[in-house]
Amino acid sequence: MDYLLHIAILSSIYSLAVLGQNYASGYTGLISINHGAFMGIGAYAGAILLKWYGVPFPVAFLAAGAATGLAAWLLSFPLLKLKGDSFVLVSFGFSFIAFNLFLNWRGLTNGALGLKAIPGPELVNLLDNTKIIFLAILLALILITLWGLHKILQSSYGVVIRATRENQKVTQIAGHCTDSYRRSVFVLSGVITGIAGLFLASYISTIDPTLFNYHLSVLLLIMAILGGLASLKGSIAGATLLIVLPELLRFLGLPNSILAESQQISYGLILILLMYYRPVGLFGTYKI
Amino acid sequence: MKKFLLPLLVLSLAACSGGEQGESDVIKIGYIGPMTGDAGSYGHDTKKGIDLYFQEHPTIQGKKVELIYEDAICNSQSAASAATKLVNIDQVKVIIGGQCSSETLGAAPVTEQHKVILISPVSSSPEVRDAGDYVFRMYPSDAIVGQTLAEEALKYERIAIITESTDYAEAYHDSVLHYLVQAQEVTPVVDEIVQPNTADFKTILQKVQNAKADVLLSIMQTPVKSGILVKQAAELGITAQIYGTDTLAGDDFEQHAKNAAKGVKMVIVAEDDSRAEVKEFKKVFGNFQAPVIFSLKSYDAAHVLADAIEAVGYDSDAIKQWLYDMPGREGLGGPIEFDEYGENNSQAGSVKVGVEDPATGRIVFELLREEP
Amino acid sequence: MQIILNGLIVGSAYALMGIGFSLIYSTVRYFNLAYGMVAVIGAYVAYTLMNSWSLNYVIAMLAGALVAVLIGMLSSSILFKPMVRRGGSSLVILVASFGLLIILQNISALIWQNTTRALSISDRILPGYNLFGLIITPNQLMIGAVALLMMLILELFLKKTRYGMAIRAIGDNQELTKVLGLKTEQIILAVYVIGTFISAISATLIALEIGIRPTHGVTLVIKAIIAAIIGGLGSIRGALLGGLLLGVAENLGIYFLGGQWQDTVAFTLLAVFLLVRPEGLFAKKRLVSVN
Amino acid sequence: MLQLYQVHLSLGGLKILQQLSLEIQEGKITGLIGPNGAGKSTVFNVVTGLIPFASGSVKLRGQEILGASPDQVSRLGLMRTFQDSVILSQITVLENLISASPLLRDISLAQVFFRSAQTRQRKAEAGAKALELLGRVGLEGKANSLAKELSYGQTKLVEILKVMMSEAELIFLDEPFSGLYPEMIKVIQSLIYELVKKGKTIVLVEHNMKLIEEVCDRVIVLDFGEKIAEGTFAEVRKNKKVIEAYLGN
Repeated sequence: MDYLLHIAILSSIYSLAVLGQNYASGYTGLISINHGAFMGIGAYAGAILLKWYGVPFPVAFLAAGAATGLAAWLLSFPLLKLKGDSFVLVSFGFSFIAFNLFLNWRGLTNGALGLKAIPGPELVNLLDNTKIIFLAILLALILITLWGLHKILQSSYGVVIRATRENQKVTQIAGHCTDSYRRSVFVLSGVITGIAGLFLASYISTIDPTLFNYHLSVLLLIMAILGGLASLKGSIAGATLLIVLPELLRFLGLPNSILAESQQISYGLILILLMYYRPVGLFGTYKI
Repeated sequence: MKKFLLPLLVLSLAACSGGEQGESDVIKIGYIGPMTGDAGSYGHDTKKGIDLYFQEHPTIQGKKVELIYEDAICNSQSAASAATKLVNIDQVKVIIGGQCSSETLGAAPVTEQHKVILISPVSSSPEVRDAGDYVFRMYPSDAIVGQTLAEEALKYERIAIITESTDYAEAYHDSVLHYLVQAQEVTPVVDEIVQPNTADFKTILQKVQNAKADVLLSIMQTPVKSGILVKQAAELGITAQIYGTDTLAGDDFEQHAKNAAKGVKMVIVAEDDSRAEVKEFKKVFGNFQAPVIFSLKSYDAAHVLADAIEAVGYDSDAIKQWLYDMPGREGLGGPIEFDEYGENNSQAGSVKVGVEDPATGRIVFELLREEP
Repeated sequence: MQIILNGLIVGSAYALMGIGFSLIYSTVRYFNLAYGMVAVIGAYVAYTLMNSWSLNYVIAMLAGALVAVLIGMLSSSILFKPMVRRGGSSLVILVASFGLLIILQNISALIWQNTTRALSISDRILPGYNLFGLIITPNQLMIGAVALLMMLILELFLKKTRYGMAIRAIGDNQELTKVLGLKTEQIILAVYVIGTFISAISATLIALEIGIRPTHGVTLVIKAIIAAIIGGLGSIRGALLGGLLLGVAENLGIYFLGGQWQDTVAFTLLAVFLLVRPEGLFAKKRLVSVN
Repeated sequence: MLQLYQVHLSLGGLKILQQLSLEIQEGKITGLIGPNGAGKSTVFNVVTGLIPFASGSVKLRGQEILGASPDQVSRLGLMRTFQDSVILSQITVLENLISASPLLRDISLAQVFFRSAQTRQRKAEAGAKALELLGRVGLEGKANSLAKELSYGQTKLVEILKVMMSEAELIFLDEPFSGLYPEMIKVIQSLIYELVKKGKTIVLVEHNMKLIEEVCDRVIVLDFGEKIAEGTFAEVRKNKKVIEAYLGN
């Protein structure tokens, strides 16, 4: 039973992160491979406050969102000047820079040693089995995010950001300052992903920089594309599938030596087949 | 929403059917380690050490031993997943595991919560010390071994240190620096950090050259990094005496360093080659991908665990108490005695030096005979 | 000064990667991230040839490059060309090429394990030569010499031969060349051959210094992209200068800021260029394109 | 309404616009004609801010707009169509239209959540107007299908409807009739007349001389980025330089 809860919690954390990723990449065309870094920033901001300053969880929650939002806001200035391929590549570059910062800013992040024993939300200890409450909080958070994103995307704001996704120049000609829309989308998507990072940190209670290197950013993008760009339930489906799939592989008893490599090769294959046959993914409505 | 519940349901069916084995006929022991990825060679050797023990002693209290291996790719999140699976699905009470310190630290919260013994053969980071009272480890903490390296370095005037920014190397570096600066008020002339993935040391070695250091400590995560460092140092004609740590030896090191490895020293928790059973173990084991000590320690971990279960049965609290009270004993990998933190610090590091083996012309590391 | 020399040597290898990348990009107009991994496989093949058949380094390097060319052409005709024909946008192809990178990386991890394989010119480690105070190691000599040679050959090829001019023409305007009846299919294949050949050579050169690992595929393609973008996408001279600049900047960063900031320096250099001069050093300014 | 004074644009030695000065009177339809490559579309791109590196002065109702960003120019009441009719393909036709409506401008996240009734109401209003326009041209059936499913002619039509949605005062039409068969041209012509009836000013770039004669009050002729003639279609038709420019120099 605990194992199921464990997988459900991991799936919800990644679903939340992929919702953030999809809000930027699927709905606004900002195909960014750096949301893994945002998860890292949220995780470290929250973990440092929780562990060393013993702040209550809600304060760390706000701090994680604020720190990631600020990072997204700062990054948006160089990034939003770019379009298409160069945008993707520079965002990929940022995930390397962020990884280096986590690794080398020893004073703040304790470097490669990582942070240990990060406390979880206080509510969790009401029941002896802490996982149930943890999952409840996460599901509530996902529902709120879904409601919020749905409301935004159905509103005229949603129409404008999808218009900027299609063609920035035409939307500017129609009288919208596309850069300010793209910036606010990028910041909000960063905040959502950062908060998912905080929950990951407080759930597995020990983090180190290798958790947030470029592999995570690539995984989040694959989840968004597999689930379907510009689709909220697609984001959740994509995240859950790519969390449950590797755990299932544990039961198949593949010879361990080729387990991780074959898992990675299947990711690569998924990507190619998707891009070839069904770029919109499972539930997507937008083809990059 | 209902679409993604389906896979979860399927999973639970698979899970429940496997779980309900009674106390009866099998003793299950879990294993968590890096089967693949960069640290794959460590996982391979420690797994083989455990297999070797249970091939020789297949049963405990007359019951068959079942080993369940889980890959954690040297990553705390997968270690947590592996531990959760072992504890909840396979309902193991004992896990040998966490080779990389990040794995042990990732699995510890799960095993602590379910009161499952976690005994790690080779995690050496000082952070593991207070990871939990069900957590034990066979390998002395870097804080102890680091001291031996620092003492060796103090024989020289101008000390240079190059460290790779990984969990093992940085922890080791901190204990060496701590001992040098606090205990001996000696500050190194060069103290540089390098990135984990690239390995071009020439520019940093230039700093070592300019600082005219006469001893260079190479604290790296994998043998290959030290190998490249030694090669480039030789090319730049650096005369400083190079010291490595226990991760220096390994066939990767030899491939890169080749003849430049002559005279390179390293501080390692060494097995005593002279003992007959160690030689016998090496013969049976075959070729080593990682330092020999790693497989010896995992063999010892299996041995200690088997004795504990034999003595007090398959109950984690009883095993925990037995391990704490266990009198000191001599394992293949060296003396074993657990202090109140579950640490086995009864073994200091010893120094080995690279000497040219006349027969093969290859460089082999032997214990420095004359004690300093 | 020694630092700048180190930087120029490594930079020449980055430049080679960047030139190959820029050449391919200027004709096919999409980013192929698997480019770096194909090059590393070339280095692995060279390694295997040297160890199992004890070929000498240069021959093994060339053979390895030929194998890489084969893989490059295969990937282009099996994966990328059909996708272009189906109207896949450059982003779709970028993501698919990332999938190919992951596959090739893990296949080479299965074949050659996840350790770092050593590649060296001689069995013994020879101390470097001392040229008026600057130390240059045998590896550096080999890298610099071969890189220079490759650049000269390429320059001659592009300037003098018919194919060379066609490639430069297609670089400037794809539709124009279709109109002129030049067979673009053949030219794209030729560019893939040249680009991949150069990249495999450069990967085998870099391997002398840092060995071969499956994860180098990603780092090499990133260095190639940075060199190409700084120099101005599609311009060969730009990629050359971009590569050298990248090599020197990285080494200066290592010396003054510390080794751990190497990647950060590389990416900050890229970000600065994209802010100050997005079209790079040599590319031409283009009129606005609406879509 | 719109004055261009000494507007000059050169790119790498190639002179695209040479000291161009011209004036567009309010409430009239002005034709902008000239052989291919005369710089007609470039004038549109410079005025609407898509090309920022031109020199000289461009005044809209006396206010300098050279160098302003496309959305700032658009907010001053200027809207355009594109020569190769760029449509927002992966959103619905209705969304294409309402994205051009001033009612959807400057919506912030705060307004979406805290004044959601007001934003919903403005979106509904824009939606209603869009449906009404689509109804007039018989396209209301396509309202909720993706814009990429429209035919070439329908896309051209939707672009004109977008201009009407924007309630812009000054409208640039870049070859609205090219590649269409007669009935579709009639429909677009009626829409243009409707715009003029509402007092809009229109600048039309078109190659079909019969339409120019029929539709435009005044005509300006460009050749190699220079103004070579101006006046009514009849006057311009007789001008020697114009004939020379068209019939080949």
